[in-house]
Parts: sequence; C-alpha cells; structure tokens
Amino acid sequence: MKREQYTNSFSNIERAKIVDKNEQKGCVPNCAKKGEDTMSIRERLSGNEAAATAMKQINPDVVAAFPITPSTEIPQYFSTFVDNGMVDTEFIAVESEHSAMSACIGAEAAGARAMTATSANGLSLMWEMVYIASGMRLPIVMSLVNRAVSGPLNIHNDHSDAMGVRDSGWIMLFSETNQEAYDNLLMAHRIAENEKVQLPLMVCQDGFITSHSIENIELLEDEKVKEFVGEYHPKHYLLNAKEPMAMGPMDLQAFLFEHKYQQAEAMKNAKQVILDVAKDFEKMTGRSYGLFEEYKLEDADIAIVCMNSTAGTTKDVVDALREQGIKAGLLKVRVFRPFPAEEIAKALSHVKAVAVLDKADSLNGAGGALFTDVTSGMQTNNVTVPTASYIYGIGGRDTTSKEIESVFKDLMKDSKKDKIENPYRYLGLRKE
Amino acid sequence: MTNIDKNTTADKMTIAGNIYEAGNAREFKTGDWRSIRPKYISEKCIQCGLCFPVCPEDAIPVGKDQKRTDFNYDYCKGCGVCAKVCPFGAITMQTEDEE
Amino acid sequence: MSNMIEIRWHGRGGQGAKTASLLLADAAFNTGKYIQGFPEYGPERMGAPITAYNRISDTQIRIHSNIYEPDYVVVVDDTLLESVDVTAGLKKEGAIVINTTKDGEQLKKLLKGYEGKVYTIDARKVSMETLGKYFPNTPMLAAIVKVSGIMKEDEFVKDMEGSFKHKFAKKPEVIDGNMKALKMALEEVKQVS
Amino acid sequence: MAYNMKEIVAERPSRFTSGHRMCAGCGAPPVARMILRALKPEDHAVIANATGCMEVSSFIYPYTSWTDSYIHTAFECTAATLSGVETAYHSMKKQGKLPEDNHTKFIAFGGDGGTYDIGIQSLSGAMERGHDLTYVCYDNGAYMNTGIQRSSATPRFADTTTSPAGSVIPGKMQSRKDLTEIMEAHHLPYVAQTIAYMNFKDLYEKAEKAIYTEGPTFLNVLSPCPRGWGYPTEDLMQINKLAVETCYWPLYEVENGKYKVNYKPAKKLPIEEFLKPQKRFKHMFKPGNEWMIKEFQEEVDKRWQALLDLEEMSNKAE
Repeated sequence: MKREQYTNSFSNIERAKIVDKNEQKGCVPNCAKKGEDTMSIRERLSGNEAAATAMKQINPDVVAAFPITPSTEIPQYFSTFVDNGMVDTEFIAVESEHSAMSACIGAEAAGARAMTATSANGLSLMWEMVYIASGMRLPIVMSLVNRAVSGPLNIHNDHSDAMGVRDSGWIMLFSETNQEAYDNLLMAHRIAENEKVQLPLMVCQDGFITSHSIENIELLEDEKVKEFVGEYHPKHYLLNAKEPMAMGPMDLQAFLFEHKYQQAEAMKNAKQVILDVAKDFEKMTGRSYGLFEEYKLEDADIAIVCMNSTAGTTKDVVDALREQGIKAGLLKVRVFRPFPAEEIAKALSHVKAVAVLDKADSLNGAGGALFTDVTSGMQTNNVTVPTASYIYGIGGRDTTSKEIESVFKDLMKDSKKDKIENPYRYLGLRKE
Repeated sequence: MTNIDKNTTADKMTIAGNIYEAGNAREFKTGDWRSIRPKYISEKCIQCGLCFPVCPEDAIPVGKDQKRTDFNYDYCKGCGVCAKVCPFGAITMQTEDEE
Repeated sequence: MSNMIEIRWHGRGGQGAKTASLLLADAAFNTGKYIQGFPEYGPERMGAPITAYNRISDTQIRIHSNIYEPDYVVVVDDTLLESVDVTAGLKKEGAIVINTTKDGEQLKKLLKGYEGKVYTIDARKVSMETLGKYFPNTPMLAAIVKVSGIMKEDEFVKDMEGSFKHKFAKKPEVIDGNMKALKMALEEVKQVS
Repeated sequence: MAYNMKEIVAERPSRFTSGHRMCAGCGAPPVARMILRALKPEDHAVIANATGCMEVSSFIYPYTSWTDSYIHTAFECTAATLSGVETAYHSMKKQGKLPEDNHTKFIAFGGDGGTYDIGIQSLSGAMERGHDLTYVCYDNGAYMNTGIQRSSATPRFADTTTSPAGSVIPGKMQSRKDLTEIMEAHHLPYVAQTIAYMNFKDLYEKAEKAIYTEGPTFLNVLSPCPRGWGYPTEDLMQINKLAVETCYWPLYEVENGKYKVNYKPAKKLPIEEFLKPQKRFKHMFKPGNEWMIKEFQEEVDKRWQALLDLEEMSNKAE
C-alpha cells in the first residue's frame, strides 16, 4: 500500500527542540521556568508533539508504529526519545500498520504496556487486528490522528478513519485541542487497564488542524504523570513462567456469544471508570472532563453537536450569537465509545432544534454516524427535538465561523417548525 | 480440572477465551474417534523406540526406563503409523471389537 | 476576539516561511501570549508557493480554521507578487510587509491597488551583510514584529537572544550574526506607501 | 544434549499434549512435539501460532494442547505478533519487571499458507528486524485447513481444489516457491530445512540449534497431510522417507551463510517413488502425461544440483 509522505510541519526543528531541551533539563519541553507554578508547565506544542510528549511521560514498555501522514511525527519524535535514552521503551519499527497492531497485541498479551499511533489508511490496514485487540481484551492505547480514508487519496482531516472502527470494541475519546489530546492520553491507561474494563482505547485528534498547529498547552511534570498513570500489573500474562496461559482460541458457537457479551459489559462499565479517572485528573490539574462538554447549552434554544477541533470554532460562534441575543449552545462529544446516549439525550431535551455535525458521511443515505447515535439515543429516551445531520469538512475542507453560523441560522428556522425538513444536509459543499 | 462447558454462564467464563491451565486438552479424550485400534504385542517388542516419536497423539507411554507400555486408548485415533514403522510385528491393527 | 492579531505568510517551499511563522509564534509565546502557528498543507516541494498562518492573542484562541481576513501579510519572496494574490482579504487598516528592493510605485501595480500600508525590507542585503548567507527568516521576523507591534522591540530582542543562544548552542558564532540581522532589520524596514 | 531419541522422549515430557483435534495420522503433531522437546526443560516458551489446521485443532476453547504460553491472533501476522512478545520480554527484562530467572524462548508455528503466502510480509519484517525468535513453517503444501486449496508451496502439477487436474489444465502449473532460500536471503544466523526422518535426529538437532541460536532463525519442515496428499494415514513415515530419498525435500542448513547438505542419498530415488503413492499426482501417471513426470524430475534435479553448488561455493569462500 503506497502512501504519499509529505514534509511535516516544523518537524525537524520541533523534534530537535524537544530533544535538546530534554537533554538540557531532563524533562518535558521547556520545563518549569523560575517563579512559574511548578504544578504545570506552560508550553507551546503541536498536537503531535503533545501526543508524543504524553507517550514519553507514560513511558510504555513497547511502542510499535508505521509512519503515515499526519501521525508520522509521533513515531518520529518517539524514536528520538528512544534513541536518546529518554524512555525505557523498546520501539519496533514495523513494516506495516497491520504488523504494528499485531506487535502491540503480542506485547500487551506478554504483560507489557504497548502503544501505537496511526491515521486513515493505516488504521484501515490495521482493521482486522483492531477487532482482535479488543476481542482479546488487551488495553492497548492508540493515538489516532484523524484523516480521510482513501479513495481518492487525501491526506487531510476528516473522521472517516475513526468512524470506520466505531463498532470495533475500542474506547474512543475525541480531543478539541492539543491540550485535550495530551490530557486524554494521560488518562487512557487508567481507564483501559481498569479490571472492570480491560479494553483498548484510542485518543482522536484532528489531522493537521490540531496535529500540526503550534498552540499553547499546560504540561505536567514527568513525576506527576508517572504517579498518576501508575504501574501496570496484569493478572495473567504470557511471560509469567509460573502460570503459562493460552490466548486467542478457536471460540465456537457455545462460547463466542458469551465472550462478546463480556466485552459489551466492559464497555458499559467504562463509562463510570472514565468519569472516576477524570475526577482524579481534575484534582491534579484543575482541568475537568466529562463524557461530553456542554457550552452554554443549559438555556440554549438551538444547539450544535460535534467532535474535535470544530468545537472550538463553534464556541466562538456561540459567543458571537449570544451577543446578538440568540440562545445558541454546543454539546461537544468527548467519549464517543462508550456512547453516552442517555446523558446526551437528557442534555439536549430542552432545546428547540439540534444540528449534529459529522466529519464523515456514513453513505447510508440517511445521515452521519454521530447523528444516528444521537437521534436514536433521543428516541429511546423519549426526547423529541427536531434534529438535522450535517456532513462537513470532508477531506480537510476548511470549516469557517461563517459556515457554523449558517447552521445556527438554519436551526432558528427549523426550531419554528414541528417537523424538520430534509434532515440530511451538507455544509460547505459546492453545488448548483 | 477445567470447569467451563456449554452450560457455563458468561460471568463464570474466562475473558477473551483465555485459558490459564496450559495443557488441559489432556482432559479431552479423542479415543472415540477410532475405528481400528493398534494391538501391542509386548513379547515381540524389543523396545527399539521407532514408534515412540511417531504417534501424533502422544498415545504411546514411555517410562523413565525408556521402555514403552501399552497404548493409551483415551487418545489413540487409530491412524496406524506406529504399526507401519514397527519392523518386528509388535503392533498390529485390528477392528475395535476384535480381541 | 477583538484583541486577536491574524497574520498570513507567503513564501516558497524551502525558504522558511513556515519556520518564520513558528519563530514568531515562539517569540509571542515567550512574551506571555496565546498563539497559533500553522502552515497550509499540501504536497509542498522546494520552490512551490506556500502559505503559513499565525494567530496571536491575549486570550485563549479557540477558532480552528484558516485565516481569510488577516491583519498583516508577510511576503518572503517578491517573485510571488506576480503569481499569488497576496493581499486577498487583507484588512485595509492592516499592512503588508514585503522582502524586496522594489519601490512604492512598482509595488502599487503589483498589489492591485491595495489601500493599506505597504512596508518593505531588503532581507537579502541584511542577511548577506550580517550572516554572509541568504536567510530571510530573521530579518522578516524582525520586520513583522516592528510593523505589527505585537510586542515591545526590546522584549523581542531580549527573547530572541535567548532562543538563539539555545538554538545555536553548538555554533555560537552564528548567534552574533543573527542578533545583528535582527537589529539591522528593525532599522531597515520602511513604509513605502 | 547429544541426541538419543529414547532418552529424550523418556526425559522430556511432551509440551504438545494429547487431546488435540488434528486428523488421525497428521504429520504436524510429531514435528511440533519434537521441536518443543529441543527446549531445555527449565526454559519457558511463548508459542505463537498462525491460523490454520494446527491452531484450530490445538486450542479449541476451553482446551489447549500447549503446556507453554501460547498466543494466536490471526492468519498473516504470527511473526509480527511474536516479535511484539519478544520485544516486551526484552523491555521488561531490561527494566527489572521480570524475575532474573525467567528464561523465555519464542517459537512461531505457521503452515505454508500463513508463511509462504499471506504471512510472508510479516515474517520478512520480523526477520529483518532481528528479533530473537524461531519461526517454524510446517509445510503441508496447500491450504489444508480450508480444504486443500493450492498455495505457493504446492508442488507443480498437484491436484488441489483450486488447481484441479482438469482436461485442459492438469493441476497446478507453477513450481513451488523456495521459501527456505528467501529466508536465507535475509542473512539470518540460522536457516534450515528438515523433516521427521531417521529417528527425528535431523529435526531435533536443527530445532535445538535454531532455538538456541541468538537472533531470528527459521525452520522449514515438510509435514505430510494424508487427506490433502491422498495417501493412507499409516504411510506417514514412508512418505517422509521418500521425500528425502528422491531429493524432493533436501535436508540442509545454512549457518551464517555457510550451506551444509545434511543428507545425500547414496542412490537418489526417481521422483515417481514419491509421487506414485499420492492421489494428488495420480493424473501424472496417465498414458500421455509422461512429460509431467519428466519435467518434475528435471525441476528436482536442477534444485538439488543448485543446492550442492551453493554448499560448495559457500564453503570455498574464505
């Protein structure tokens, strides 16, 4: 599978910077300046740097990855950490993403902490192993830098890669900013490895839009992260010579159903564990996370539901509209799997019209995947709010404040009707 | 002893199909696959050992004294490889009901 | 976000417009600002026209889209003026800074009647005289800082000295040249219309 | 330890137990069992197994035939999976996360489908990366697990369910891929081709060498399939013998580039001897098809000679 390799933003400079800064200060980039609150470290990093820095501080036993735009920088930075002795990790430069996930499965099964990073077609090639990782109940953590899945070939951001694995049994966290990508990764292992969960977890962020944009970020000190993440002590693992074990059986009619049910239960359990871990994280950082973020939603008449970086742009638009006296609001989904159907339905129950923004089209002739989940969640919880599906930002198409504003304007009209017309819509598409 | 079977409920099953008693397949008898069986004629056996490693089922018990004993019919599937490699006629194949 | 300044950079792949936008982000960051620095992506290759962006603000920056109505535009290579609409969306109360030896009259034509302020600097001259090599980055960085006033000149100079000392720790000889380039550029940049 | 079959069978209990569900007379279990007996009794092992006959019949939930740790993930990625386990071992050892006395060896088993074909990328990658593991291909010359479809290990003219001997096309028209040579092209410290023959001495000694040579090592073991090849189950050892005595399956090893042909038949048997007992080659013996046997023989002779030449060259070189 041939992949175009593009020059990555700043990668050489930033990579060098991270490396010698760390050589100098023996910790994360630009470690606490004098007189600065040592609790958190004011930095500016791209989303990929943030992810790589989180991985460095987590210091997993094994990382196996294959380069693909726009996540390529992550294994680049990480192998620099490895080759400069800044982590204990063994890095496996595999020959494909399929092998990347296979090696992570092997390492995690062996009793190690394994991590990887990928995008788009890389995840597509991994697909078989993505299901096997969750079926084997291995808490592997992946950094997924969202990009359009071919074809035709496009290296830019949308969510078609993530949506393609939404039923694979992985916990899926989405991140608006480099900061959230970093924070979500720091919380990942505590969630995934929890005895009630034992499921793999992926942290998503928008390719290029956040992965390659340098922005302000608050980092934690290495020691704090180490303490928070803790050590991994699996109950059963292949390398335990005192208890040899077998994994990955032929699992026939009498058993697979029950094993899948166990996975389903674990996914349900994950919801509370995610909230518990977030509570601890807030104690340490003051940054609070839930299953989703409500921005001026409480008293909103109209609301947008979306994920990742678009939420930031939407917040600006909400503020602008509020100044005009329009009661707009936002629900930003952070935890997409497990899907908080009931909680979202409740949070939206009072609004007069909702627009769900999907950065990938399900091509089912009826609307995007997030739209389908949100509306079915409302239906099963007896919440009836006119809701429209907007497909937007495909293949890196830039989404402007004006366009977000136009969605709210649509909703103002929709909110006056009792039934929504043409609920399957496109935002920012050229057509007569 | 493996305590998982067709009646075990989901909460009692190991996750992911993991098994923590390596080698527990010994509990699964394959002897009933057999339609013909090898007969061990110890008088003819000179303990040359040719048959020891060829049995796919590991159904030829070999003691620390490096001597074999009669077949383990719990597992023998009756393939006949052992009889064929024995140059001394110490193993013959016969139908299940033959004495 | 009234206090937010938006800057668009035009250059050619390999000339370091991206790097310059990063350095500007760094400098602003170091003086306590919230920043964004991101290039517009494509299969850039050496010589191809490229665009990079900066947002600089006193408050958190949440917007995640390209910049369509910049306050300032920086042109690292004046040969782009013929091929790229560098003033597209540029606010007329804003300004454009161009690395060129052309005078105001010549530029007027090329800028299709842009009404805002036009600044020029001969980054090649500055670079050659101070560094002996053509690195337009440092001079252009100094020029946009001066023109946009996003930070105090002395703060900027002090901060850059720090980052040069760090960046070129292994080859201190160039620190001096870069500082010279910086200071010279702050003098050299002039308004032509 | 010096090979004394009776002693080894007596002293080293089987690490691949009874109660598996391979076909009666299958050639693979005796091979796997003897390879595992080459492990020092005090050593722990992690076995990785590609999807295939051996996997679906040796670990059917809740019963496993493997007394060591075992992992199966998928068909084409056994080498990559085991490379992850092996890397985890070194990482955890380095960090003191495993007991000092934990000595673990890493062995992969794959059929020709999972090794020659769908798994070759993963295998090549893992071997090139230099992981300290032994990959064993039990080559039964077709996709037996799914019902005898041709593979790139299937010999020329063989009748399989996807290369049936038809009236126009008489079986598989292409010759066998030489995987052992492809592995040698990775310049591994140890590559060998073997079979269960002559008291399993060759098999055992090569397994021991492979497992205890540091770095990636590869064993290619011909493993007859009574069902797929069409011979009576009891003839297993006879078929193995003929494969070697006709030089269809030469026993050889390559240690750091030096070839050694471990067995040279005093009198090379004609290939018919190997082909005749197998139904998959039946059509080759029909009147008018003599050319097939002739060409098959030529191919065997050519490869045998090439091997002898390699042995001579590689040992001359110094």
